Amino acid sequence: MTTTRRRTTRKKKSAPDLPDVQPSTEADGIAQGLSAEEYARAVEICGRPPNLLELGIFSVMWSEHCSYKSSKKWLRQFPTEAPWVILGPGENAGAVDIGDGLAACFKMESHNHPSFIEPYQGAATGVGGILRDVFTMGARPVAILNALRFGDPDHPKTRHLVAGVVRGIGGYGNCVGVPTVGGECEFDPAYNGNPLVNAMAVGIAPADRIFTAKAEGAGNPVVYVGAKTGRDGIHGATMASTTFDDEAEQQRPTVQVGDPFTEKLLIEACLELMATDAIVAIQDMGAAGLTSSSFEMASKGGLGVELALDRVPMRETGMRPYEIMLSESQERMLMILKPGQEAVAEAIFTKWELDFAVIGTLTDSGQMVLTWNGETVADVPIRPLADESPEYDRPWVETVPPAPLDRASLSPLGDWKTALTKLLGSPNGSSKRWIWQQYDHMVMGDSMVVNGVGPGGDSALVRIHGTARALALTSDCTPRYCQADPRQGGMQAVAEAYRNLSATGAKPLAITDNLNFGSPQRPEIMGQFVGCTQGMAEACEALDFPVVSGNVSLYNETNGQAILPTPVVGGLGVLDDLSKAVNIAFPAGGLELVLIGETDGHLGCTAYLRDVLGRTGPDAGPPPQVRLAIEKRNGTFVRSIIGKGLVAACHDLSDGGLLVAAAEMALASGIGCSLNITEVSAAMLFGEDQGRYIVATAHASAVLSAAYAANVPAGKLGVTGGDALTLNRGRSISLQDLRASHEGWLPSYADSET
Amino acid sequence: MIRAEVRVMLKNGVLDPQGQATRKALAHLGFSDVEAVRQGKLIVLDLNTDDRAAAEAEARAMASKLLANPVIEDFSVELLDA
Amino acid sequence: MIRAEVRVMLKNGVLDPQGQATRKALAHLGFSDVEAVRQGKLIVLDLNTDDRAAAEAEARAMASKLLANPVIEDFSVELLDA
Amino acid sequence: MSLRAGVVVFPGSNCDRDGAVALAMVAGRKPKMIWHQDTKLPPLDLIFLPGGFSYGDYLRCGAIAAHSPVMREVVAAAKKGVAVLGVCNGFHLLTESGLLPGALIRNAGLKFVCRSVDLTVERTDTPYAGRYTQGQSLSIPVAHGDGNYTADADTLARLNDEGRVAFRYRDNPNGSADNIAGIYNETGRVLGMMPHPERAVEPMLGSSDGLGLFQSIAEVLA
Ligand SMILES: Nc1ncnc2c1ncn2[C@@H]1O[C@H](COP(=O)(O)OP(=O)(O)O)[C@@H](O)[C@H]1O
Ligand SMILES: [Mg+2]
Repeated sequence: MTTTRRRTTRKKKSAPDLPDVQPSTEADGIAQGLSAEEYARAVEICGRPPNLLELGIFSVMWSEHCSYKSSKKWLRQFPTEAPWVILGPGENAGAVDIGDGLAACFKMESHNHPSFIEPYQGAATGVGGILRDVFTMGARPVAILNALRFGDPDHPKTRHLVAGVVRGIGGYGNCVGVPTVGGECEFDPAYNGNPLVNAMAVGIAPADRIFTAKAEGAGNPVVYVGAKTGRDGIHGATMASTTFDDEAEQQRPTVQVGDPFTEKLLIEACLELMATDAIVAIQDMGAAGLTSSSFEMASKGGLGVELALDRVPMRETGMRPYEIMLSESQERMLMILKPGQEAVAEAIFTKWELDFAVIGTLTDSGQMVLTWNGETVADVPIRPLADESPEYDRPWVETVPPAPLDRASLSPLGDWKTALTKLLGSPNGSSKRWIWQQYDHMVMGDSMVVNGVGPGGDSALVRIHGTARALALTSDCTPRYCQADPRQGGMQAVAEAYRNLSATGAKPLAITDNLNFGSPQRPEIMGQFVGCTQGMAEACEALDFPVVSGNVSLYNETNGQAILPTPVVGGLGVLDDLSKAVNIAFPAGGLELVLIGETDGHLGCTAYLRDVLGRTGPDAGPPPQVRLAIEKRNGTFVRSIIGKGLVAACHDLSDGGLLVAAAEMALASGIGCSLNITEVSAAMLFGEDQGRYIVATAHASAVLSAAYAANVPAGKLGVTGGDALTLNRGRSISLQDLRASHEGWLPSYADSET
Repeated sequence: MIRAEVRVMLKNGVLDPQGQATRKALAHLGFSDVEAVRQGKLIVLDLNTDDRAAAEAEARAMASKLLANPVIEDFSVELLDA
Repeated sequence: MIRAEVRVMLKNGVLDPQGQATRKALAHLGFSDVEAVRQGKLIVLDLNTDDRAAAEAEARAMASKLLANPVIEDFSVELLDA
Repeated sequence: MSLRAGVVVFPGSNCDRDGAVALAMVAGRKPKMIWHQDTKLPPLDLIFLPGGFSYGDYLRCGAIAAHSPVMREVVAAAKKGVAVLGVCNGFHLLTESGLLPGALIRNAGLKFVCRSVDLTVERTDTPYAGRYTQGQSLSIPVAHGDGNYTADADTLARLNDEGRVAFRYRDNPNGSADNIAGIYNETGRVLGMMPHPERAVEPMLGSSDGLGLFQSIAEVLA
C-alpha cells in the first residue's frame, strides 16, 4: 500500500533539467500529431510555446480519439433524448430508466488497433476499459457484448487473431465475473489488415445515484486509485519522435496488459465507496490516462486542478512527468472526494489491496498545474484548451449506390437445399457457439434461458437482479449494406437492433454505437461516415430509439485499404415481465408459423449473393430499403402479440432471409418445420427484405386477425414438427445435416493448426 | 537426443499481474524480503538430433515463431543433454 | 540482492495438455523432430539478502509452500546474481 | 432450525452472490458472507467456497487463496466435521488446501468451456445428494478453464473403491480422469465439484437440477 510515499528516481533530476520542460517547436507539434495550425493555436493559448510535457497534453486532448474533431459535426445529428433517457452522450456511459428505480448504463468501445498488435491483450484491455466506463457511473456491470470483424478466413493472420481475441475477451470477462452474453462475428477480406474488436458493457445503478465526472468544490482532494502507473501504451510515435531518447530501450512504450483480477477488486471497492457519501466526481483513466481524466473532470466543473505527479503510484523506476501523464496503464481511476473523506476511501481501497494516493487538489484558477518534486512542470489553461479543441468539416463525397440488380443475370437457384446448407455453414452464417462457449455467459445467475436455449438468439436476455424485469441486449451492423449505400446501411443497423429486441418482446429503449471507418481525410470515406450517421439518425428518430453513448474509431486502414464502413449498433431494451420473453427456438411441434411483414424478394447485397453466387461489391447491387414507418409498425405489433402471450417463438429475418431464419429456429430447439411457399425462388427464400419476422404460435387465427387490425401484412407460412425442414410437402433436409453444416465450420476452422 | 530449454519471460516494463499477485501472497506468508517476482514459462523440448548447433537454431526458430510472443515477451534458449 | 529461479514442472506421468498441444502445433509448423514438449513455469525471485545459503533455503521454502503443488509438480531452485 | 450457511468471499470470487442466492432459496435465510481475512468463523452448518478467480487464479487456480487466513479455519472446521462445499474455484481450493486429494489442471481442450453438461449421481447417502437417486442424470453447467481432474493411480483407485466419486460426466468436457466431476472426502461431508449447481436452481436458468443438492443440504445439515 502506497499513500503519498515518494518514489526516488534513479537519477535524481531537478525539474529544469527534465527534457519534459524544454520549450517545443512546431516540428515537435507535428511529430506529436498536431497540424501546424493546431500547434499555432496551442502557442496562442499558452502565450508561449508549450513545453514538451504541455505539448503532449495538447496533442492527446486534440487527437481524433479524444476530441472527435472529424466526427463531432455529424454526431450532433443523433437524437439523444426520450422520456426514459437519464443521461445522453457526454458522460462515461449513457443511462436509461429501466423501471423499479433502476437505470441501465451502457456504452460500446473499440480496441481495434491494440487487438491487431496483440490480440489477447488488446481484446482483454478493451473489455476492461468498457467495464470501467460503466462502473465509474456507480453501475454494477451485468453484461458484456462483443462485436468482432476479422479478415478473410484464409488470410494467414486471421486464425491467430480469432483465437487470440476470443481468448482475450473471455480471459478478462470470465475473470471479473461479468457474463459475456452476446455479440457478432463476421469475416471479410476488407478487415485483413485491420480487424475490429468492439466491446459493449451494460451495468445497473440506482436511478438516483448515478455518478458523473463533473468536478466540484475548489480545495477538494484529487485521488488516484487502482493499479500503479507504468510505461504502458504511451503513444509510440510521440515517444520516438521527440528528443526523449536517452535510455531509449528502457523507456520504450509497452503494450498494455490487462489485469482482470485488479479490475474485479476495483469494481468492488468503487461500488463500496459509492455506497457512502464520499465521492464528488469520478472518472476512469482510459485513453490518454491521467491527462484526459483530470482534464475532463476539471473542465466539466469549470475548475482548475493541481497535481503532484511524483505522488502517483509508479510501477517502474525513472518515470518522468510526460510518461506519467500519457501512460495508458489499465485498471486506474481518478476521483474527487468530499473534504475529509480521504480516510473513509483509503480504508476501503486498502481492504481491497489497491493503491490509493491523494495526488492533488481542485483549484479555482482554471489552470492545470502539474508539479514534480515541488517544481511546476506544466501550467496550461483548461477552458480554452477544451473550448478551442479543433472541429473539422472534412470534405466528403456521397457514395453512389450501385444500380439495381438485373435478376435475369443471376444463375437460377438450382437445389434450395444446397444453397441453404452453404449459407448456414459459411464463415458468416455459421454458428458462433465456438466463441460464446469460451465466455462465461451465465455468471451472476441472471442470464435467461427460454425454450431451453440461452445464447444464440436475437437478443441476450438478462434478468434485472431481484426483479421480474429483464434487459434485452443486441449488437448489429451489416457492413456490406453500409458499403453499397451508407445511408440505408446506417438505418438498417439501427432497424436490425430494434427488431432483435422486439423479437424477444422487449421494448427498445436506446442505443450505443461504435462507428468504425477508414481515414476521414479521404472524401469517399468521409462520405461513408456522413451517410451512415445520417441513416442512423433518421432511424433513431423514427423508431424512438435515441443514442445515449458511443465511440468513433477512424483511420481503420492499412496501406490505403479501408475496412468496410462498420457502424455497430448496440441496442438495449427492457421486458417488464420476464415470464413473457420468447426466443427463436421452437418449443414444440404442432405450432403454426406466421410470416410478419412484406416480401418483395430483394436480392441485392444479400448473403445469398455473396456466399452462394460469389458476388460482392458493386456487382452485388444495392441493399434492401429500410422503411422506417413499417419497421416501427411491425415491431410494435410483434411486441404486442408477444405481450399478449400469443407467441411461442419469434425470430427476425436478416442475413440469408426467410429460409435461413426458419432453419435457425429449428436448429435452436431440434424441432423441425414444414413450410409452404408459393414461389420457390432465390428471391422468396433468401431475399433480405427488411421489417420481417417469423412467429411460431398456437394461436394463429388470433395473430392473423390482430395483424389485420393493425394493418400489418401477415400470412401463414407452415407448421413446426419433425426433425427436418420441408418445403411444400416435398423435399426436405434433415436437421442433422443442417446442424453439421451450421455447427461445423467455426470449430473445424479455429481449432485446426494450419 | 538433445534437450533444449526455452525460457520465456515478459519484457521489462510489461505488467506482470501474476508476478505481482505472487509477491503479495509470499509477503502474506511471511516471506518478507522478496523484492520482486516475475513469472515466465519454461518449455522443455526433446529434439531428435545429435547436432547441437542445429538443435539450438531450431529451438530458437520455434521460440520466435510460436513459443514466445515477440510483442510482449523475450526468450532465451539453453541446451541440456537429454 | 540475490536472484533465485524456481523452475516448476509437472511430474512425470502427469498429463501435460499444454505441452502436447504445443508439440502438435510445432509439428504443423514443420518442426518435425520434436520428440516431446513439456511446459512449466519459471518464477524469478529477487531476494533482499546477500547470504546465498539463506536465499536458497528461502526459495525452496517458498516453492514447497506456495509456488509448486506437490501433488502434480516438481520444482528446482537455482541462484543467479541479480 | 434453518440452515446456517457461510459463503467465503476471496478477492476475485465471482460466484459468491450466486451461491448465496441458491442457499437462501433453501435455507429460508441469507447465508453469512465471510471475508477471506477473517480469522474466526461463526457457528455454521455449511461452508460454501464459491467459484470465480480467487487472486485472478494467478500462479495456480486457488493456490493463493488456499493460504488465506480463513482457510486455516475452514480446514479446522472441516476436520471437526463441518460440511464444506467447494464449487469450481472452491474445488480448486479444496485440493490446494489438502481437504481433497488430486488436482485440477488445464482442460484437455485448452479452452475455457461454459456449457451445460450431463452428470451421473454416483452416490446418494451423503448430505448433498439425498434428494437424488442413484444413477440419476443431472443437467448442470460448467464454466472453467482448469477443470481437468487428475490424481495418481492409487488415489483414483481409492476414490473409486471407496465410493468417493460424487458425480461423473456423461460427456466429459475437460479430460478429467475417470470422468470425475466431483469427489467427497472420507466422511462424505466435504464435496468438491466443477459443475455449478447454483446455476441450475430455477427453470429460468435452464435447469433446476442443482436445486436438489441445496435441498438435501438444508434437510440434512440444518
Ligand atoms: N462474438 C460473439 N460473442 C458472443 N455471441 C456471439 C458472437 N457472435 C455471434 N454471437 C451470437 O450468435 C447469434 C447469431 O449472431 P448474428 O448472426 O449476428 O445474429 P443476428 O443476425 O440475429 O443479429 C447471436 O445470438 C449472437 O449473440
Ligand atoms: Mg436477429
